Amino acid sequence: MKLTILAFGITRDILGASELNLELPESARIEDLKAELARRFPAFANLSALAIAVNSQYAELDLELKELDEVALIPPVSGG
Amino acid sequence: MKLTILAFGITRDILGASELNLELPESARIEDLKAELARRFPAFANLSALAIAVNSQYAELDLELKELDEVALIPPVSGG
Amino acid sequence: MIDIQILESPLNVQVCIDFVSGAATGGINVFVGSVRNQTRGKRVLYLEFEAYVPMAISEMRKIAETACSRFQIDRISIHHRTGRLEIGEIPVVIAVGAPHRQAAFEACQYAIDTLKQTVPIWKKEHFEDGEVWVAAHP
Amino acid sequence: MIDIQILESPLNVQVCIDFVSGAATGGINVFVGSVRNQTRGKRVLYLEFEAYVPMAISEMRKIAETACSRFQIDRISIHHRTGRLEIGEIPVVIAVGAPHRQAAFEACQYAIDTLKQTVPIWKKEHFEDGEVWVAAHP
Repeated sequence: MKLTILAFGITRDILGASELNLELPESARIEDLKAELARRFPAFANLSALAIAVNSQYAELDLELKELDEVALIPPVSGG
Repeated sequence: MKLTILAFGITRDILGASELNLELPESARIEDLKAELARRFPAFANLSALAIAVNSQYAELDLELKELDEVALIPPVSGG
Repeated sequence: MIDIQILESPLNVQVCIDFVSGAATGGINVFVGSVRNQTRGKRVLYLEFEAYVPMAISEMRKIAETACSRFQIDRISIHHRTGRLEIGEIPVVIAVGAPHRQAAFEACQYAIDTLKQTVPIWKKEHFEDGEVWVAAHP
Repeated sequence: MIDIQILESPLNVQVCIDFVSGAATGGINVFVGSVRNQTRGKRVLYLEFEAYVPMAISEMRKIAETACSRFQIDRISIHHRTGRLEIGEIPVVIAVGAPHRQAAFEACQYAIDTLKQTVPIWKKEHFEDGEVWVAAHP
């Protein structure tokens, strides 16, 4: 399936763009997405943490992705 | 010695005035002042507490009064 | 930096916040009192606050100085109003500025808790059927 | 009553206080963030805040709802700013109104502590010799 991934903060710098189009196998999970990102962008290994949000909610590693999901990379937050 | 006592809040209501002129023996202490007030104004016995301030500071019971002191009755405070 | 005021006119929260804001300030905590429409289930019409002004200022200053020495804070502003206050009006504002927020929270809480215990200011509640000096009787 | 906003223009503390003020409000606690001129001893020129807006609003709303259910509070307003902020400007305002002050203090502290942990907003510090996304690296 085709996914469009939104990137914020340092993940946007690492991707060099605020969106990334990614092809993943059907019923890929969050952990598969993270593995694919780590493979393509070794700089992700340097982050203190990386969460993934699906449809504006923090997602667990075993959540299955669907093609229409809004997926976002959430590096460590620092608001306030 | 002659003392002028300032009264606030409910003590002003009890005295019926915001100042009271009082004659006390030389070297009278705070406890003597409180005893004299209790004698003259039985309603003071109904208060939950009564502090005395001398020159804008809370005074201990054994503090000796002097004629030029500014003495004030401080019923339970309720600011804020 | 310490700012202590007792005022007969409405308090301005922004004035207190401005006083405690500086280039090294990372967090500001503010307490704003508000006159409630009821107390212990009874409808309040309005309040009257009376202060022994010179002593109240002296006690408020002590609170501010203790807050500055006990917590890692830079700036504190304490304003208290006197006279007649309607429902929703502001009897007290305490603003604390600090490099880090935790100290600002703790100092502000210390300041309002202590103010209510030590500062010679008295509140009279006016009800439909009478009035009472708060805390005067057991 | 909950008021959540993410704004690109300067925050107005009084707007937040007004929102949480009501006839039954006895105490209001307010946290105001402030951009410091230095961090870890290094001079800061300015900050930039970026938000994933729909999720940030959703997470801020969760904080507000949890605060209302966990503490005895009536009203909470959380405003966060985005974009470039100069030293002394305000990235965040949280105001909490409650019948009694202790709940307002506790809810406000809970809200800012949690906001800093969960809300998808990112801060970039700009120094004379570079820039850094705060907390991105260990």
